[in-house]
Amino acid sequence: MSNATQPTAEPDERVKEISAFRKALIRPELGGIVGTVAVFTFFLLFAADSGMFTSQGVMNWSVVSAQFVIIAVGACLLMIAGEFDLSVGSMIGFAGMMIAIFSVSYGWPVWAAILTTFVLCVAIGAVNGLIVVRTGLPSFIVTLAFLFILRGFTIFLPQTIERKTIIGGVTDVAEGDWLAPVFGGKIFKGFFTWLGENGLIETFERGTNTGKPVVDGIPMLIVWAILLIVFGHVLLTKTKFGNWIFASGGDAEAARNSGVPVSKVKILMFMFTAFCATVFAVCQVMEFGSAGADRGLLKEFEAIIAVVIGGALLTGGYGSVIGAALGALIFGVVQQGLFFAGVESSLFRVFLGVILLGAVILNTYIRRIITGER
Amino acid sequence: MSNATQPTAEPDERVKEISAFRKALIRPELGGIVGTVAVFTFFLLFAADSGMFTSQGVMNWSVVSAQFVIIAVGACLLMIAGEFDLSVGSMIGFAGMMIAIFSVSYGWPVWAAILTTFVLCVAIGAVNGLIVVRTGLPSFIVTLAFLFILRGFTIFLPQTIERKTIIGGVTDVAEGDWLAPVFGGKIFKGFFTWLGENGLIETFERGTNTGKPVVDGIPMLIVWAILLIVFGHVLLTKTKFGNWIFASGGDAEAARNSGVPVSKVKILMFMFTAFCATVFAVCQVMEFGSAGADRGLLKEFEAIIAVVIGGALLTGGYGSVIGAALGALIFGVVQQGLFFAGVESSLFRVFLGVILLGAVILNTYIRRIITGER
Amino acid sequence: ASAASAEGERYVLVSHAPDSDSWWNTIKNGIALAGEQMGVEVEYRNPPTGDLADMARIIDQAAASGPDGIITTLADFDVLKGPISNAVASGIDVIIMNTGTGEQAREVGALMYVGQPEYDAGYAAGQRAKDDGIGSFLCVNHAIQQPTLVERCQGFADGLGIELGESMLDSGVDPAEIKNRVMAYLTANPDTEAVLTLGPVSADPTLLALEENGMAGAIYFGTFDLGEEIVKGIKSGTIKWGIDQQPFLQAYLPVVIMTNYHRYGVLPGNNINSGPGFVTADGLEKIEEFAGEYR
Amino acid sequence: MRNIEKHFGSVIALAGVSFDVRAGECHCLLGDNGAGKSTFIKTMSGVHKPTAGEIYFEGKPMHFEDPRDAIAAGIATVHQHLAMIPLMSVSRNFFMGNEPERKVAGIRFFDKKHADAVTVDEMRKMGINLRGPDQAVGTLSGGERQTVAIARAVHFGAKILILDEPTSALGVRQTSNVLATIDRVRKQGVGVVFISHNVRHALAVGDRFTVLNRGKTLGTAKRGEISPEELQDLMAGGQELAQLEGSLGGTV
Amino acid sequence: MRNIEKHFGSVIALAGVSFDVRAGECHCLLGDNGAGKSTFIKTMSGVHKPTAGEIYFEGKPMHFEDPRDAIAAGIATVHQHLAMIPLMSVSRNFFMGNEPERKVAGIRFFDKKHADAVTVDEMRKMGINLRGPDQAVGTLSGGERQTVAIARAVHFGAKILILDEPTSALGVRQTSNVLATIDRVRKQGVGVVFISHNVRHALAVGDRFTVLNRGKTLGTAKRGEISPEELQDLMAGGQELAQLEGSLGGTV
Ligand SMILES: Nc1ncnc2c1ncn2[C@@H]1O[C@H](COP(=O)(O)OP(=O)(O)OP(=O)(O)O)[C@@H](O)[C@H]1O
Ligand SMILES: Nc1ncnc2c1ncn2[C@@H]1O[C@H](COP(=O)(O)OP(=O)(O)OP(=O)(O)O)[C@@H](O)[C@H]1O
Ligand SMILES: [Mg+2]
Ligand SMILES: [Mg+2]
Repeated sequence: MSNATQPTAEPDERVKEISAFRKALIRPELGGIVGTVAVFTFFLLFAADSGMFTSQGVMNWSVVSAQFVIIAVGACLLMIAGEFDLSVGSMIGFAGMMIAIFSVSYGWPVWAAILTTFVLCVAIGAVNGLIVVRTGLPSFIVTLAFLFILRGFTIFLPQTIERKTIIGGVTDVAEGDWLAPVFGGKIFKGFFTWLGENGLIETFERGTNTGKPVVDGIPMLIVWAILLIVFGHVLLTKTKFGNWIFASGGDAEAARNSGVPVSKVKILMFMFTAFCATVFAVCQVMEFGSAGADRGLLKEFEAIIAVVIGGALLTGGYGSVIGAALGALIFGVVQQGLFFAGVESSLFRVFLGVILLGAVILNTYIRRIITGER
Repeated sequence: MSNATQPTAEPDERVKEISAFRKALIRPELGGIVGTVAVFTFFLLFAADSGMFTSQGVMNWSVVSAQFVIIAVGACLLMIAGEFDLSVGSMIGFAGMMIAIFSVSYGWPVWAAILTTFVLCVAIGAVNGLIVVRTGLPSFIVTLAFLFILRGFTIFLPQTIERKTIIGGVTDVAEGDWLAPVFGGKIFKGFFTWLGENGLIETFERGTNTGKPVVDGIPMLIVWAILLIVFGHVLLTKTKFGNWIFASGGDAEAARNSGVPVSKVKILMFMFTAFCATVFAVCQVMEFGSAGADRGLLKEFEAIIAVVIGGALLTGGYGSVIGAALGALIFGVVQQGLFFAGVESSLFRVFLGVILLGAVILNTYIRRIITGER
Repeated sequence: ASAASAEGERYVLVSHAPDSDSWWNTIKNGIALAGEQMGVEVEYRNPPTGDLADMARIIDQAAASGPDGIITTLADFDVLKGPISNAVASGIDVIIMNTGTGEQAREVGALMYVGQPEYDAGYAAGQRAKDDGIGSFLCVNHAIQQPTLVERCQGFADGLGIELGESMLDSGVDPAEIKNRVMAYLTANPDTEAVLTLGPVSADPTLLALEENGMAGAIYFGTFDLGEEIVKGIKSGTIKWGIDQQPFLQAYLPVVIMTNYHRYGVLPGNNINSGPGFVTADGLEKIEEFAGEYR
Repeated sequence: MRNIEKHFGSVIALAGVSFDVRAGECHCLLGDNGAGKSTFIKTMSGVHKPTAGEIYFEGKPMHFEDPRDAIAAGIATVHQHLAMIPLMSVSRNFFMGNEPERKVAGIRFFDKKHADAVTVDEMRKMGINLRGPDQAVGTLSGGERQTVAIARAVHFGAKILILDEPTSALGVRQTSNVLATIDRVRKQGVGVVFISHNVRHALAVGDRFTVLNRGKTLGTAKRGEISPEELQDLMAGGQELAQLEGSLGGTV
Repeated sequence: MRNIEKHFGSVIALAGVSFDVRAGECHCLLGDNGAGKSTFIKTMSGVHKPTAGEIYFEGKPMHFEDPRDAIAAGIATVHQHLAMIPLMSVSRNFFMGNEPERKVAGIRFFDKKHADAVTVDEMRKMGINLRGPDQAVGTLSGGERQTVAIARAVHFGAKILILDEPTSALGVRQTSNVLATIDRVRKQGVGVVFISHNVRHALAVGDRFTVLNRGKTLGTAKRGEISPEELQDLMAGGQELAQLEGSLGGTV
């Protein structure tokens, strides 16, 4: 405003110029990018000969990271919309259990079990969202309640129906189902066999699989992770709805006054988070063939950690899906890398905590340095 | 201001009068009081003959509630000061383990082990607080990191030192120590013996304790709980520092501008929370004689739940120690009461979640009805 | 509640397991069946997070509710001896099951002990593996905070006569993480000769991991406790042996013994070791049918 | 708008207020603190639903369920507490709730290029040169933010523009700029509702003046029918002010 | 205060400002948005530490580490964004940071009775009848809150009272009340620093006027030495304003 009446504004002499390079750096992803580079450099230096970067090793941490990505994308969008969800882990356990109960105990076709579970879980997500939006309670409390409620049912239901807390045999009933491979299958199998035959990747030297390539395809889990990243990123940055997500998290009142349907946005994001959790659960059940009452424990924290490492603000209104995905990658690589590097495994938690703290402080520091904010 | 220039202000005709009774109800404790009455009525109706209200039964849920109280008081003051601490559970495990390592593995006198542990844990609390205050990061993230770090050490240290994750034998080394009974002892033993001898409470019927009363004293745990309630309540409502706690949580910036040393208040509250967690741990170790890596799991949530049921605002600046203590009492009574009532134990979590949600919605509703806030 | 021959006695079984631990399912089924057959009421209690201090409170609580008997594990002698001896002193009969030793059971005043001493079981397994020529191993521990599981690994290592050291992997309970951690460990330590898992939670994903990295059948694989997948693994030869501690018996027998004791005053003179029994590929049919339910 | 009433629990914020705006005029709404001005315009813009009373727009009765309805009907509001998200870029804020879209392969995308171009252009018209359309609103000064909010309202072809105390935090230069904008907008045929505590600002641009007091209208006056002193007395609710003013020189 | 400079990262908010206040006078600090007024008084009240320059108080150089030091020295500040906690009671807010204490058995307790009595009393002096001292500040109107803040500053025997735009959100009646308070306080021998955008408010109570522009002082004038028009021109930074004012009638 200080130059309001001058048609050509002169640069404000009180502000030192900010270079284009610095400006390019003002992105929520920055911390994630720096972290990813650091982590890979570290492990390339210290664990290069542990098999971490063989095709099998790469697949190993890719799968773990992909898992984190799937829940992190949901948690990221929800966090940007200003809420968060502590019931993700319980939702994973619950969704898996429902699929197993529907398909194994009740003998439904697997596709019907999967679709019903999706509907059910997304509806629970909507209930979460509705309660938060209607009562104005912090989502911490509401979703904490659902953390307990869903976990309780996950233990109680199979106990009453099947008298066990692990329900197996999903692999058998999923045989020949058209929907199951979408979650549990692998793609590009032919390509990898070809690679193996031509000696481009290692093949097994002993055991039952001798001669087959060590990596025989890309698991659908990774495909889902990539799809969700693309979807989330496009939704957030390239669409009207994405603008609304930012607005709802940045200042719900202001957004509402400007005509953004804040409640709808928040509820939809709760539903999307539930959807991601269910994708996670279905992939897991299809891969392992069983559902257990202990699945998904602490996953809510892991999702939040990945998102925060990826540069999002816990308070909402700021963040990026790419950042969250990088956060999940860092998380996965560090976790598996520590095992490759042979670090005492009970120290894993200590490292996790230190890295979380380090990444968040780094993120904040970078953001402040660059934006000049205090 | 609308009556600014009139020496005697007439009542504002736009505000309906609020009765003195209603005004008396505008207290953060209200939800807790209503809840306590409801819970006791419920169990008196449905579990009266299950032994829940025998002297032994009363002692049982009192002790459990006292445990919750000890951590809830710390969490309550911290929450009112505008922060919260997810590392309480891990701190409990860590503190217990340190005492056991110092006293059993290293053979220090027990009093020295206890005091060193207190110093160590309160220092860790201070570090938590310092990081939060200095970096301005949300305490959720910082204390989440410490949740992992402390738990990691609690598993790693005994593993390296003693090659097990549980260290026992503290009772033996604590024999004759002057400080140990302050945490692990019982008081009013004589009184209870007298009660037993006069048939006022049941006595044991066989075994080595025949003739002794089933409840032979008030455990120090309960004494500590009461002391902490009194201390916390007086500190919060009757002192200058209490005013600062409210101010720091209500609006840190405004408080700072008015001369309240906000950073100091917050750090001290983190230290107090750590202190409470350590009291919890020491009582536990002294009572049971061993420390395990699994101690205190999820206790941080239980503390937060008790505080929130007790009417405090998760966002800070509002709440009461009495409320938090009532929240802890409700929590303890419900948890043990469900066992007494013979409810399927896997449903316990479902109840917990539903009660949490119900209590919080009730609290908010009461607060709004009464204050007329929208 | 002395030995009167009235029907409808009430017993409470208290375990130390967090309520997501699937192995305890067999126990629940065992007490349910015994309760049905004997015409007694049996309740199952456990600390939701597996916190042993909470378990002590539950034993106190169970005692206060005045049952005829309590059946409990002795996961940590220090923590549990107080509450158990108090229960005994207030006239409640106690039988120790699953974890603990006969000696500890006697010390707290329990009637008897039914179960499998964990360290001994691990030790026996270790000796067996040593006889099969094993010199190094990986122990996949899915609940490292639980002392009993660490004892199994420790026993196995001592049985082999080697240091436990870094052979014990803190795997967590998530199947994907277990699978990938096992694969990571085996990639980084390719000369590992044996894998030991401590129950279905860690065994199932480990099976998948071995299938995927081609070591299935090639590596020496033993496990504690049975489950559907484990039985299949034993059948297919991927798993050499499973140590069956027969949880069904640990749950069923105490109820039956206690009931008969209360009704007719009869009591076996000795502790009962329900395990370790090694289950191998021979004679798997019944096991196959009931794995995870009664086995 | 007729007989609007609004109660919050035990607080009666509006006790029957009638009010109208015509195209091309600036109608000033004046009143004490807590008189209900903000509440009234929040009712007009769909944020609150009136407890009683009706809203007519272009002759038709309207029911605004939420602010989107009011915006769609052509009522744009710049709220007292700004409707801007500090962490979002200027152009995203500018188009918040009215995002331009572009179809690519049947999917509708946010048309960022268009949004950026329009934003820079509109802001330049208002005399503000942005560092770039991606600059976060949080880095703008209060006056600049106010201008973005007004520019936004004007751009979306509002038929009625409501400004709730737009000048209270602004310096003289910024204020005169806002007043000039109001003038320009009014000349384009938009009806403006201008809320202020400052009699002089109101007199500078207002065509009609309505004074609210304790949730009721004290009446409406046309420009020229009323002197600044009378208006000021009305706003303050009467004589009480006089003696104070005497000692201070009547310059409030 | 001499040559105060303050930089925030790449932003130079104050580029050397000198300023002084005397007991019993009201010194007005005027200036555009973003001129650095708030920053300047935050430096005076110990919220920020100056990047360069010195503060003298009663002839002695002072170093304020935090607001407590400034308050202890007798500098009371009512900040632009109020220093009140909405959820706390009026009396607790009133005494925030200056809690009265009473010794019982050697332990110092917060003297609630005293605090309540003083609060009710002081507020009555200011013309506000509280429902009770326990009423939450959040339920007061903006004007009432402002009054609490001023009453608090005056009560604690401030030697210098700094008011940062106390009138910007207030109605005419509330404004005149605040101005009257300033007048009263000044007559008690307290030095007042009054910040405003409103030339008329400033002229009503000010003894001297300092105009800040882009972090620098444009000079100080005594009451009577300068006309409202000159002052306004100074604040706006020169001629640019004139043409606009013409069309609007010069009444900003
Ligand atoms: N959400 C709400 N809940 C309860 N009371 C409210 C709410 N919003 C406004 N009020 C009350 O309604 C009355 C009118 O408030 P409003 O904000 O409309 O006044 P205003 O005329 O805009 O005042 P100002 O000039 O200070 O902006 C006030 O007494 C206020 O306390
Ligand atoms: N904490 C901060 N970090 C970075 N820049 C700041 C900070 N505080 C103020 N500034 C900048 O310093 C300059 C002066 O701000 P200040 O708030 O002192 O202005 P002011 O004169 O009080 O304006 P107003 O009249 O709008 O209140 C502005 O450009 C502002 O953006
Ligand atoms: Mg208003
Ligand atoms: Mg300012």
